[in-house]
Amino acid sequence: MIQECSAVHSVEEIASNIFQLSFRSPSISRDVKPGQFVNVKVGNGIVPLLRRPFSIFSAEGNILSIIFNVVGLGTKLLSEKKPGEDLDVLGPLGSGVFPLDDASYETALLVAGGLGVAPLPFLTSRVPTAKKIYSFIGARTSAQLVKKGLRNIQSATDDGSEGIHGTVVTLLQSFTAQHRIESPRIYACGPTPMMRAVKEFAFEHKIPCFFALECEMACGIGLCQGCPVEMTNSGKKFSLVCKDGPVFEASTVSF
Amino acid sequence: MIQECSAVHSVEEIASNIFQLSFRSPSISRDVKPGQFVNVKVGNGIVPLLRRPFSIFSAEGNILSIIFNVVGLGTKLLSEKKPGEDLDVLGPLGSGVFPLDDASYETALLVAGGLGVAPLPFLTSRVPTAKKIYSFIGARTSAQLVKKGLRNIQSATDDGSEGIHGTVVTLLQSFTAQHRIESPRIYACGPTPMMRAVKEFAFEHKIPCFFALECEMACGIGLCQGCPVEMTNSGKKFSLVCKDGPVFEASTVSF
Amino acid sequence: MNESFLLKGVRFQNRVFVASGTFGYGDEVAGLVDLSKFGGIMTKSLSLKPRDGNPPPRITETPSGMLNSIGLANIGVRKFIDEKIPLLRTHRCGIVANIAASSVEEYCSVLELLDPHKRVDGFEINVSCPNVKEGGLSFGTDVKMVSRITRELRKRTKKPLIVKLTPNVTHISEFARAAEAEGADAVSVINTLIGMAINIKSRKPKLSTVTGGLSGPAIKPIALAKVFEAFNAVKIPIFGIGGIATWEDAIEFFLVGASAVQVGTINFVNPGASIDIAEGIARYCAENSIDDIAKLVGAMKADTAVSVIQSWL
Amino acid sequence: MNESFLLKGVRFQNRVFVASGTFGYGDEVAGLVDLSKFGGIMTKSLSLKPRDGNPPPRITETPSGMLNSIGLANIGVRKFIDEKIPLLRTHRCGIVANIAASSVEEYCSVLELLDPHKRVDGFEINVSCPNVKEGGLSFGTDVKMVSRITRELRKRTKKPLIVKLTPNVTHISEFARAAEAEGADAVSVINTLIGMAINIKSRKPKLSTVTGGLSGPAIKPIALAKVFEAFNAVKIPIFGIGGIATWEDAIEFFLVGASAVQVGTINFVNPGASIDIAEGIARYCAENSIDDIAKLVGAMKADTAVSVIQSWL
Ligand SMILES: Cc1cc2nc3c(=O)[nH]c(=O)nc-3n(C[C@H](O)[C@H](O)[C@H](O)COP(=O)(O)OP(=O)(O)OC[C@H]3O[C@@H](n4cnc5c(N)ncnc54)[C@H](O)[C@@H]3O)c2cc1C
Ligand SMILES: Cc1cc2nc3c(=O)[nH]c(=O)nc-3n(C[C@H](O)[C@H](O)[C@H](O)COP(=O)(O)OP(=O)(O)OC[C@H]3O[C@@H](n4cnc5c(N)ncnc54)[C@H](O)[C@@H]3O)c2cc1C
Ligand SMILES: Cc1cc2nc3c(=O)[nH]c(=O)nc-3n(C[C@H](O)[C@H](O)[C@H](O)COP(=O)(O)O)c2cc1C
Ligand SMILES: Cc1cc2nc3c(=O)[nH]c(=O)nc-3n(C[C@H](O)[C@H](O)[C@H](O)COP(=O)(O)O)c2cc1C
Ligand code: FES
Ligand code: FES
Repeated sequence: MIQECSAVHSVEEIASNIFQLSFRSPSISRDVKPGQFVNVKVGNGIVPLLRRPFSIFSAEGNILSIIFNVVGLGTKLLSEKKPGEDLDVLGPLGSGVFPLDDASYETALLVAGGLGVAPLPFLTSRVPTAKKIYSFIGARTSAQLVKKGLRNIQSATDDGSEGIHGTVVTLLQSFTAQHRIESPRIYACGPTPMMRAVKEFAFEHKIPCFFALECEMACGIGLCQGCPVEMTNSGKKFSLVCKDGPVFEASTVSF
Repeated sequence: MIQECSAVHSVEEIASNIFQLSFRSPSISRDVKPGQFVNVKVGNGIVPLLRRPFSIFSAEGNILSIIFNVVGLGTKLLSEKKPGEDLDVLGPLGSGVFPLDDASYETALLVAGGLGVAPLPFLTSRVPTAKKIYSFIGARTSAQLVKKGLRNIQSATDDGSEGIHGTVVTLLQSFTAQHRIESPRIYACGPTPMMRAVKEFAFEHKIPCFFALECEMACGIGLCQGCPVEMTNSGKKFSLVCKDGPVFEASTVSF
Repeated sequence: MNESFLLKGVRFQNRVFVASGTFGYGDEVAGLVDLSKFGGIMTKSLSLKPRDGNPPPRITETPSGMLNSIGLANIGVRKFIDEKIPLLRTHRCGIVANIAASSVEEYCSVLELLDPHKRVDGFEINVSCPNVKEGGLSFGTDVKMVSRITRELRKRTKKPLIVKLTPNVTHISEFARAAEAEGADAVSVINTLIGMAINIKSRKPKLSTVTGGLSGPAIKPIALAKVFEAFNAVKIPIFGIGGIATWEDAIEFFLVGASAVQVGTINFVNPGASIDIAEGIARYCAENSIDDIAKLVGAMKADTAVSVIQSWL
Repeated sequence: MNESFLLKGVRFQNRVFVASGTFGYGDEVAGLVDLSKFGGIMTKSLSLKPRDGNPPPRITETPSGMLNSIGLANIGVRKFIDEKIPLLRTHRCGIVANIAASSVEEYCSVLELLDPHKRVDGFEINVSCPNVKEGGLSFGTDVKMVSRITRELRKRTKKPLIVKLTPNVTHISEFARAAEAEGADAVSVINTLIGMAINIKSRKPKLSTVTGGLSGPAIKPIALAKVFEAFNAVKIPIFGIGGIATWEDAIEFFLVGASAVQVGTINFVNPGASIDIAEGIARYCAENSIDDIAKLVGAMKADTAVSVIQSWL
C-alpha cells in the first residue's frame, strides 16, 4: 500500500459519458493484482472531502488506468483532469483479489453490468494463456458498452441496441445451455440486482463465483470500518470490502 | 442591481501575481459608476461558499474588468478562468460612489496602496476632462505596480525598486508641498494603515477626501448586515460598506 | 399539485420561506427577486428599540459554511411598521415577523405592536437571545423560559405563532414539546450553531464577539437530525432550516419531518434561491406524481427504528 | 523548540495525536505512515467483548464532512492486548487506549484489563455510548454519569485518564468540570455531532442507523467554540478535536485553549496527515521564535470578553 503522487497521462472518453483516466504510478503499478483498486484524491480542496475508489482497469508498465462515468462531483473533477497534472493515489488496495493462477478452473466466465466491467480487462490480461475466457457484458445502450481489453464478448443492452435485449444473466444462461464448458469459474462485478441473479445462477449450476464488491468508502485501507459486507458463514459477522475484499467468493457474502 | 450570467472575456497577468479578469456583462455595465463593485461567484461548488467582491477596474462597452492578486481559494479559482466560461456576477453594487461631476474641486489626487489601485483607472476615465488628475501609487515592489489606465503617475515602493523608497503618503506630502494645487480632492483606496495616514494628511490640509472601503462581505447587497463601518458623527452608529458605501467621505467613517 | 401551506388559517402559497436575517425585510431585493414566488419572508429579527448590532468583523467564511455575529442589528419594530410594511403591501408572499428580545416583556410588546397589522401573517420567535435578567443566559437553552415566552405570546395573538429553536441544547425535542404544550402553532428548527474561528496571524478571533453562529451547508446534517428529533416529539408543523442550498436539500427536510423549509445563508450567494428551490420541488412532485407535498412530510423509510439519542456511533 | 507534551508523568513526543476510530490500532498503516513521528494513537474504542458494529451503510459524505455510524466495531480488549500491543511495541508514538462501554462496570473491566500493560500510556474514555441501564440514553449527556465513570476509573489507574466529551450537550463546560472534579487528567473535546442525511431517491436514510456522527472540516468552528468553552471552565489540559486538516487548524485549536490536538477524519484522506501537521507546527514555531507550544495554549487575543453563551448573534 503506497500513497503516490502520480501524474495524469491521459483522459479519454472511451464510451458515451465513460472516461478512461491513465496515470503514471511506478510504485503502485509494480505489484497490483486484478480486482485491486486505488483510492484517488480527486480535488485539492475539502469538497469532495474523501478519496474516491476505482478498480484497476489496466496496468501496463508504469501506467495504470481506471474507467468511470460521471455520476457526481468526484467523477466530474476526474473527467476534467489534464495530462501532466498531479494525482494523489493510494494503492494498490484490497487483499481479496481475483484468483487466477490455480488449476481448479479451465474457463473464466466474466460477467459485468454497467461500469462493473472496470476490473475485467486487467483480469483478462492476467488469466493464464492456457485457460479459456468468455465475457458477458451488459449496459443500458450500445454506446455505453466497454469492450476494450476483453475477449470473446457477448453483450446485452437494456434497449436492445446491441446484442440481446435483456440482461447478462440471460446471456450467461443461454451460453452455458448451448456449450459444454470445462471447469468454469465466474468473475462478476456490477449492480446489486445483477450480482444477486449471478449468484443464484452460479449456485444453481454449482459454478464457483467471485464477486468484486463496491460500497461507499471513507479510507479504503481498513481504518474507518466504514465498508462492511455481511458474511454468510464465517466466524465474523462482517468483513471489510476495502481490506478483506473487494473480491469475495460469492457464497461467503450476503447482500 | 442585476444578477447576470456573464461570459469570461480574458484573464491576463498584468503585473506580478496580479490578474485582470474581463467579462462581458451587458446589463451590469450599462450604468456602473466609479467606486461600485461586483460580487462574483468564483466557483460552482459550495467551497468557497460566498461570492467575492471586486471593484470595477474598467468598463468599456459591454466589457467590465476587475483586478486582483491571488490571496486565497477564491482569487485562485478566478485566476484560472478560461475565456468563454460562465461567470455569475451580481452588480453594480454600492450606492456610495466617487463623486466626480460636481464643481467643488479642480484637481483629483488619486492615492492607492497595493490592490487599492483597482477602482482608480475606471474613476480616471470618468473624471471630467476639465479637471486635473495626479496619481500616487504604492506597491511592495516595482513588478507589482499597476499603472494601466492611470494618469500623471508618481510611485512608491517598499523596496525602492521604483519611484521613491517609501509610502504614497510621503509622495502626496512632497507633491503638495512642491506644487500649488487648485481645489484638490483626494480619492483613496488601500490598506488600513495607509488610509489612516491619508485621512490624517487630508484633515491637516483640509482636503476633502473619499475612501473606497473593503471588508469581508457575505451578500454585498444589504441583506446580511455583515459589513458595518463605524460612523463618526451621523445619527446611526454603523453604515454598511456594501450598501451605503463602499465609498465614504473620509471624515464620516472611523476605522 | 397543491404547493400551498396552511398554518392556523393562513395559507402560504408554497412551502419555501426565506430565513430570518438572510433577506432583510424583503424590500432591499424587491427589484432583483420576485417576491411573489415563494412562501414567505421571515423578517430580520425585530426588537422593541432599533439595535446597532455588534462591531466589525461580523462575518467570516468557514468550510461549506459561515459564521455570523450581527448582534441582531435591526431597525426596530416601529420603523418596520412605519416604513417597511407599506413597501411590502403589493407583494404576494407571506410576511412573518421574527421577534427578538432581552426580556419576556419585550417579546410581548413587540408582538402587540405588530399584531394589529394585516400584512403581518404571523410571528416567529427567536429565543436565541440573551436573557438580561439571568445574566445573559440564552432564553433558548432554558426550557422553562421557552414555555413562558410561548405562553405569554399565545395569549396576545390569534395569528400563527412559530417558536424558533436553538440547536445548542442536548435535547431539542424537550423544547419543541414545551412550545407545543403552550400553544405554539409550529416550531422552526434550527437557528445557528455556536462556533468560532481564529486568525492565526493576528491571534484574534475572526468575529468581534469571539463566538458567533454557524450556518450554511456544513450544518445541514445536524439540522436534519434536529428536525427528525423534533418531528418524533411533536405534532405541530416544523419549519426545517439549516444549510438548504438546493431543492434536493429541501426534499431531505420534508422526508425527515419538516412541513415547510426556510432558506438562509444561500440567499447571500443567490438571492433568488428560494424561488429556484420552490420550482425544483414543484418539478420533483410533478415528475413523481406527488399531488401534495404534505405527503412527503416525514415519509422517510427507515429499516430500523433507532432514535436520535440512542445509537452507538 | 520543545514539542513534547507531558501528561501525568507521561511524555508524548509531540502534541499531535490521531483520533480514536480514525487510525484503527495503528498497525494497519504501519507500512504507510511512520508511527514514530506523532504524539500518540488514540485507539479505536475498545469494549469488553468484540463488537461487530452496525449494518451497512455506515458512512456517507456531507458538505466538507462525513457522517459515520460504525457502531463501535472493534476487536475487543482481550484481542487488542494479545494481538495489537505486541505489534506496536517497537514504535515510538504513545498509545492511549480509548474505552467504550454500555455500563460503568464494563468501563472498569476494560480499564483493569489494560492497566497492567506497559505499552498502554493512558486511557481516553468515550462516554458517547448508550447506557443500557437507562434505556440507551447516552452516558455523555448525563453529567452525573460522567462524574461516576470518571470517579470509578480514577480509582483504578494511575495512568493519564482522559475523558472524551460529546458536543451534543447544552454546556460542555459542565461536563468538563465534572470530569476535572473527579480527577480526570484531561478532557478531549469533541466527539462527533449527531447528524443525518437522506437519499431522496430511495427515501432511506444514508446510514443504516438513521442518525450518525458528523466529523470533518465542517465541524471545526463548533469544535473550536466547545474547546474555548471548556478552556474557560477547567484547568486540566484539553485535547482539541474536530475538523483539523492542516497545521493552521491545529494552531487555531492551541490558541483557543487546546494543549494538544487530535486529527481524525483527515486521516482517511491522508493517513500521514498528523505528521504533516506536527511538522507544520514545528516550522511555525521556529519561524515565530516560539520555544514551547505551551506558550500558544489559550493565547488568543480578544478585544472583548464575551462568553460563548451570552452573545447576541
Ligand atoms: C472498490 C471499488 C471500486 C470501484 N470501481 C469503480 C470503477 O472502476 N469505476 C467506477 O465508475 N466506479 C467505481 N466505483 C464506484 C465509485 O467509487 C463511485 O462511483 C464514485 O466514488 C462516485 O464519486 P462521485 O463523487 O462522482 O459521486 P458522489 O457524488 O459521491 O455520488 C454519486 C452517486 O454515486 C453513489 N456512490 C458514491 N460512492 C459510491 C461507491 N463507492 N460505490 C458505489 N456507489 C457510490 C452515490 O450513492 C450517489 O448515488 C468503485 C467503488 C469501489 C468501492
Ligand atoms: C467592496 C470591495 C471591493 C474589493 N475590490 C477588490 C479588488 O478590486 N481587487 C482585489 O484584489 N480585492 C478586492 N477586494 C478584496 C477581495 O474581495 C478579497 O481579496 C477576496 O474576497 C479574497 O478572496 P479569496 O477567496 O481569494 O481569499 P480568502 O481565502 O477568502 O481570504 C484570504 C485573505 O484575504 C482576506 N480577505 C477575505 N475577504 C476579504 C475582503 N472582502 N476584503 C479584504 N480582505 C479580505 C482574508 O481575511 C484572508 O486574509 C474587495 C473587497 C471589497 C469588500
Ligand atoms: C447573517 C445571518 C443573520 C441571521 N439573523 C437572524 C435573525 O436575526 N433572527 C433569527 O431568528 N435567525 C437569524 N439567522 C439564522 C437563520 O435564520 C437560520 O436559522 C440559520 O442561518 C440556518 O439556516 P442556513 O444554514 O440556511 O443559513 C441569521 C443567520 C445568518 C447567517
Ligand atoms: C469513522 C469514525 C469512527 C470513529 N470512531 C470513534 C471511536 O471509536 N471512539 C471515539 O471516541 N471516537 C470515534 N470517532 C470520533 C473521532 O475520534 C473524533 O472525535 C471526531 O471524528 C471529530 O474529529 P475529526 O473532525 O477530526 O474527525 C470516530 C470518528 C469517525 C469519523
Ligand atoms: S473504507 Fe475505511 S475500512 Fe473500508
Ligand atoms: S455584505 Fe451583507 S450587508 Fe453588506
